[in-house]
Amino acid sequence: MIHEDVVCPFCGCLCDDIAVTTEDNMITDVKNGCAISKSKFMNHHLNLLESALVDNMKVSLDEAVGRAVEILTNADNPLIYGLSSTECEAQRHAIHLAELLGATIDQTASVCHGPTILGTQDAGCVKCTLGEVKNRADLIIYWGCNPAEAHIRHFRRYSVFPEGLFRKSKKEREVVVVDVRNTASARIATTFLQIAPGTDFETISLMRAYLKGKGDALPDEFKNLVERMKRCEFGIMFFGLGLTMSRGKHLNVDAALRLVRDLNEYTKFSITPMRGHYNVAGAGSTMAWITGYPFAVNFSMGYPVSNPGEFSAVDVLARKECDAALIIASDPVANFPAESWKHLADIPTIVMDPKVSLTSRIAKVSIPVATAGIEAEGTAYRMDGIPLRLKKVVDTTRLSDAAVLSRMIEKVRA
Amino acid sequence: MIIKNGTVYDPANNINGEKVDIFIEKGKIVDESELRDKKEIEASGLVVLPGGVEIHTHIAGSKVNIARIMRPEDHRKDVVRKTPYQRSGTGYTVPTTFTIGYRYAEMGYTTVWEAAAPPLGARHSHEELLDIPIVDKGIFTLMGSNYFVLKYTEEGEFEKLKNFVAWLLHATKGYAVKIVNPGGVESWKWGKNVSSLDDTVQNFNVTPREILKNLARAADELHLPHSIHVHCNNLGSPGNYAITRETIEMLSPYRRHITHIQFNSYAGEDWGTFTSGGSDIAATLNKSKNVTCDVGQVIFGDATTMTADGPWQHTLFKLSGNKWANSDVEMETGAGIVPYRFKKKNVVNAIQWSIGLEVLLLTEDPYKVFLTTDHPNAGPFYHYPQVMELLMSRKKREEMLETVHPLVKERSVLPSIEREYSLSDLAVVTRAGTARALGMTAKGHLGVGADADISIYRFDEEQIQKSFQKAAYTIKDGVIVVKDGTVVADHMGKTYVLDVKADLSEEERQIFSKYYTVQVSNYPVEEAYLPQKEVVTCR
Amino acid sequence: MLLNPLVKTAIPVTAPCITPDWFSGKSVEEVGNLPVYYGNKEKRLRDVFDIKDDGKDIITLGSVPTVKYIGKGMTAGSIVIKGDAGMHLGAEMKGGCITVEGNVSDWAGAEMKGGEIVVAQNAGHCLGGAYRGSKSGMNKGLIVVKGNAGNEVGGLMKKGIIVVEGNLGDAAGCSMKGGTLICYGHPGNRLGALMQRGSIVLYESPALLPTFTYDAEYNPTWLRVFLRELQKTPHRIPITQNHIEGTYRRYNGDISELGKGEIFVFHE
Amino acid sequence: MKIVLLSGRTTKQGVTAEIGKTSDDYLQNVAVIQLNPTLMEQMGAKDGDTVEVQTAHGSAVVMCHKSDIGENMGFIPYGPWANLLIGTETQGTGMPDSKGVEAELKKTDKNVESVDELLARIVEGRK
Repeated sequence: MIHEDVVCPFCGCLCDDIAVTTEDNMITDVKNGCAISKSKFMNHHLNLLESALVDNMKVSLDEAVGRAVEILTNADNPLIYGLSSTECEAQRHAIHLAELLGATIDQTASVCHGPTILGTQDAGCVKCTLGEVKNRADLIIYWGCNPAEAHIRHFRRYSVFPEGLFRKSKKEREVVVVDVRNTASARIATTFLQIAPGTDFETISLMRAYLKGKGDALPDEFKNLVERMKRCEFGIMFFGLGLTMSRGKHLNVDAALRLVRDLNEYTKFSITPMRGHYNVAGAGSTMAWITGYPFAVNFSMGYPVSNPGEFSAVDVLARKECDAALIIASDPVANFPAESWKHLADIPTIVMDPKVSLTSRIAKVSIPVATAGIEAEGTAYRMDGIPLRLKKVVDTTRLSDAAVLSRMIEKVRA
Repeated sequence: MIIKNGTVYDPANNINGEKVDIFIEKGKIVDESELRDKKEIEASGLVVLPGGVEIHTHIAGSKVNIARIMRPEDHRKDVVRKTPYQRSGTGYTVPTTFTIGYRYAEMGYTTVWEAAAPPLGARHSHEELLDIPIVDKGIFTLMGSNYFVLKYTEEGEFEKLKNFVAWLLHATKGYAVKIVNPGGVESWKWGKNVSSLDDTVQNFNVTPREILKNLARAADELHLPHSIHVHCNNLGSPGNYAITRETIEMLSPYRRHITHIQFNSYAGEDWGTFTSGGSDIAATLNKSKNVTCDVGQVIFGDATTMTADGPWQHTLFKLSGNKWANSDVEMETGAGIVPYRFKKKNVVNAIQWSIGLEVLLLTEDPYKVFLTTDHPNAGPFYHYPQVMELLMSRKKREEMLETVHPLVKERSVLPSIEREYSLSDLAVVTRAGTARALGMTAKGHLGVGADADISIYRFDEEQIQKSFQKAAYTIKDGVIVVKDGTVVADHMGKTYVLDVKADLSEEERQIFSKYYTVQVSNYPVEEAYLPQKEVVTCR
Repeated sequence: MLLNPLVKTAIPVTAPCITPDWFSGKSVEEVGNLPVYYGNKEKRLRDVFDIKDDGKDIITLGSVPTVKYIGKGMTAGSIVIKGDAGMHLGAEMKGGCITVEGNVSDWAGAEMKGGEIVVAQNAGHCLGGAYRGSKSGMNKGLIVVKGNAGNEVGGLMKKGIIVVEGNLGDAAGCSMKGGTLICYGHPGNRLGALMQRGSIVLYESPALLPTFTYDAEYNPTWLRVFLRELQKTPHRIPITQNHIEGTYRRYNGDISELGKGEIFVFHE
Repeated sequence: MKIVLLSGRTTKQGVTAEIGKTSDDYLQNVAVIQLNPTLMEQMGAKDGDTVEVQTAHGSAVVMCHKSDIGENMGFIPYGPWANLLIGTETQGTGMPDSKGVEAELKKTDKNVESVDELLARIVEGRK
């Protein structure tokens, strides 16, 4: 059986044209997807968490859920973390659970585009959907990101190569890559501008000064870039973790957001962050409409309070403030600084994941779940905020994240 | 259930302050003979009204949520604690979904319309509606700069346009055709705008006039329950009352609803000579048929402006210096968001405040003009009782006039207006009139067959605002959801959709797959997002 | 009133009730009844502190590195912390004085509108700064830190004075709109980023952002008056006669923004 | 040898993480550092040799690969090895300094730790 127009649950591109062939409830072929997408679909059944575990002993799902709820309700300051690689329905339940428990809840944006959110909270953000880029952009800038390796079909589907309403091919577009290293993406660019690590803020600030008729110190190649940015008909800047993870973080993003904002005095210019996980935008969305804040939210006082740096997962763990943790669809042991995830080994940690992860290896309770977008339906938000319906292409006896969380909520309320 | 001995105002059924008992069975208002559940609410001394029907608000979807993400400072000062019946949340100008449902219900409102959903983001709007409790709800679908609408208008293909409108309403599970700055939103995609009804849209040989006429005709011929819902061109600019008047007049004989008309009733040449065009607009409304409007009344204090009118939001960003978000949507529409504060001592803000009241008070037929604040553009919706008091009491208006910029007395006719709203008038502009304009036959009245959505107030003439802020009871679908201003039940309302059906042509599918970035099969909103829906037939 | 912490865990205690305003006129019994949060558990102040009445108006606390919001919004009176203090110390305070004998964590004096905070050792990030999304940070008052401070000191500051005798972290005075920031140690990286107005006074040479431009060298009259006034405070700020009479190099920036901010670097 | 350490995504890291985080494929693609050939020559390291990377926050032994990256830089794909080298301080943002950390590099005879060894070393004595 061939499932057409399946939404790929890997990266923020959320490509929705994947054709997945299944035979006897097994995925046998994947068309249109990139290498990572293919790997995700074809290998989704490998390295599975075979059974619910408590202290590495096999238990029933009910027992594991019961133990998890016992741990969480007894905690004085539980942490819920993850969410970006599961469906919105699960995220909404996780937020409800956090509220009932008086927990801190954070999602993976805090170690990804969290600084982008902080920048937006200061300056706002002039953005557009990816189809606007495909249809109109004649100047495309990728700054501090490497879609050739991280968002593999981004060039082809959304920006450089596709035929759009007003731009018919790559020939009608100029592509600029700014990075600290010569990446695979830089090779596609018409112009590659290399900057020294940790100088993004200075460069962008000088570009803004130059735009205001100052900023003589700006190198000529960037002066030239600013001129082209002013002259284009529809410009777009995509940026990645090169801005958010390097020194300056939210200030780097703030400067970039302001540069693009200022350019709208001259022409139409937009900016869009290259979001990593396929539903990290959804995690921010659900948290925002339920709590008002997209990440790093604390419910200990019975209402939501947010403060990145205080209630963000890396900080809560590094300061050893939480005494229990529930990790949903994420692997902080692989992705957090070692000094911060150590605390997860010291406290009772519960993991919900389809697969064995490094975090599940150190967890007290492991709960196997269905893989969202392959074995379970739900909503996911693309990097530009477009919501799409994830499909279920194979059956499983394992419950979805949403179903497990909803059982936990029932038990907490009982 | 019986609501006994209440003083009932049900203008749609010509009941004006009479003692009438109301009987409720299975969520509907019934004749006494059908009553089984004999539980009583003793309402003597209380005022009984149909549940409030909100015709225009921004409560769900991408632009609202961008505003939430962008404004943590807005939430910190207004927190809502969880209770056994209530989820927690935050305000102030952009409340969280659960808080929106509770605050509307606490005020006695039971039906609420999200007035601007981008089609490509409609799934998002519906997902948020799932987390707005108590009230019935639905969305209006943005169409004023849609590619296919522009294309068919340009080509003079009205039947194709009509079919597309039907398909888009079906695909987005929308209820009405929303038009924002027709043509201007497309032009903004190149950083431009349109400034008259006869300007040409960038890259399309069409004018705002043609777009409006075509969509108005389509909405009428499709027998949609609500007319086109129009945010006029030139919103926010001095002198724009002229284009508003022209829009109302040139759309005759089609039905049309002009939204937040206060923002489009400005006279004067520039900000220095800014003055009210409210009385002129009211005169136009008085002499026109088939037209309704809501006011978008200014509330002094914090607001968050959000609209599909991208070019206006860019202007407002430059005027205010506040943070600015813009969000353009491929093939369809756009949005802009700018925080704003309306100040009593700012002459323009003070005149804006007077205009909403002028239009509400000078328009003779209350079935033509409705109370909104275009939440959260001119202020948060839960300040409606403040406006109700000003409408019902000339004394309160005079007191307020003393506190605002003195130039209002010269540039607005508000000080000379004597009219005071009756409770019946109020019931029309917040219930009977909005329900009628929306074509919701079971809402806005208390006759047999109506939905049992009822609000009951302890009305005190001396404290009108306080009277309407917290309902003594709000009853939704026959369930007491609010008592003494507090939510006492966990209740979910329905989402309203239309029974329109249409298919895309093969050519349309090809255009779609070429220029959208999602597959056409993944575009329509799935039934999964409508667990409790009410389908309305178009006839 | 003397408060000694009873809990030794890392679980945060949220205690905005620890202010002279709340304590005023209350007995030990009543103070002990004030609500606090220990993690997500609602408790009474007496559950987390041993409270004694020493007959003084001053609130004296032991080392409380996990206690948040001490002195939040206070309008008058004094708090002394005989050790370290947790986050949000004196946030939004309007008057009175808080003295920390040890270190203070992040967001001390955030968005404060008056009063004084004196820290004997180091301060964390966002000292006198703004909460995310806010239009302005500190908006009056005085903060003196004898040791070092973290990142974003005085972010979005509008009015008031911050003195850091040690080093500054990154982006001190970022988006500053007014007020004065003085640093005697190393001024850190990206000082005054996105600065609009306000003054930063330095006694060590900074590596300035390229969006600051040299203007003039002189002895600003306002600074002379300002330093003399600051000398009169009891906080022993290391102001010398040279500092008052000497010349300063003035730089303007951030020219990517309004550019009316000033950085003064002491020269001679 | 002093370098500025960068971390980021690679296609192989993405592909192999989807097979499994405990798989050998993942280790082969994540416990690596990309270096400039000139720098490697100066260190006397060949493609596939192990090097020890040390920062203020920790150290990791990884395999080195030639790349056209700048001479003063090293690139390690996101994963547990990169995270041994990064501190927990987020300066009030929630985001640790994941890119642009200063590191010291030397050739070593030590082997690359397996996932199990890495977990055991860090978790040891904790549970």
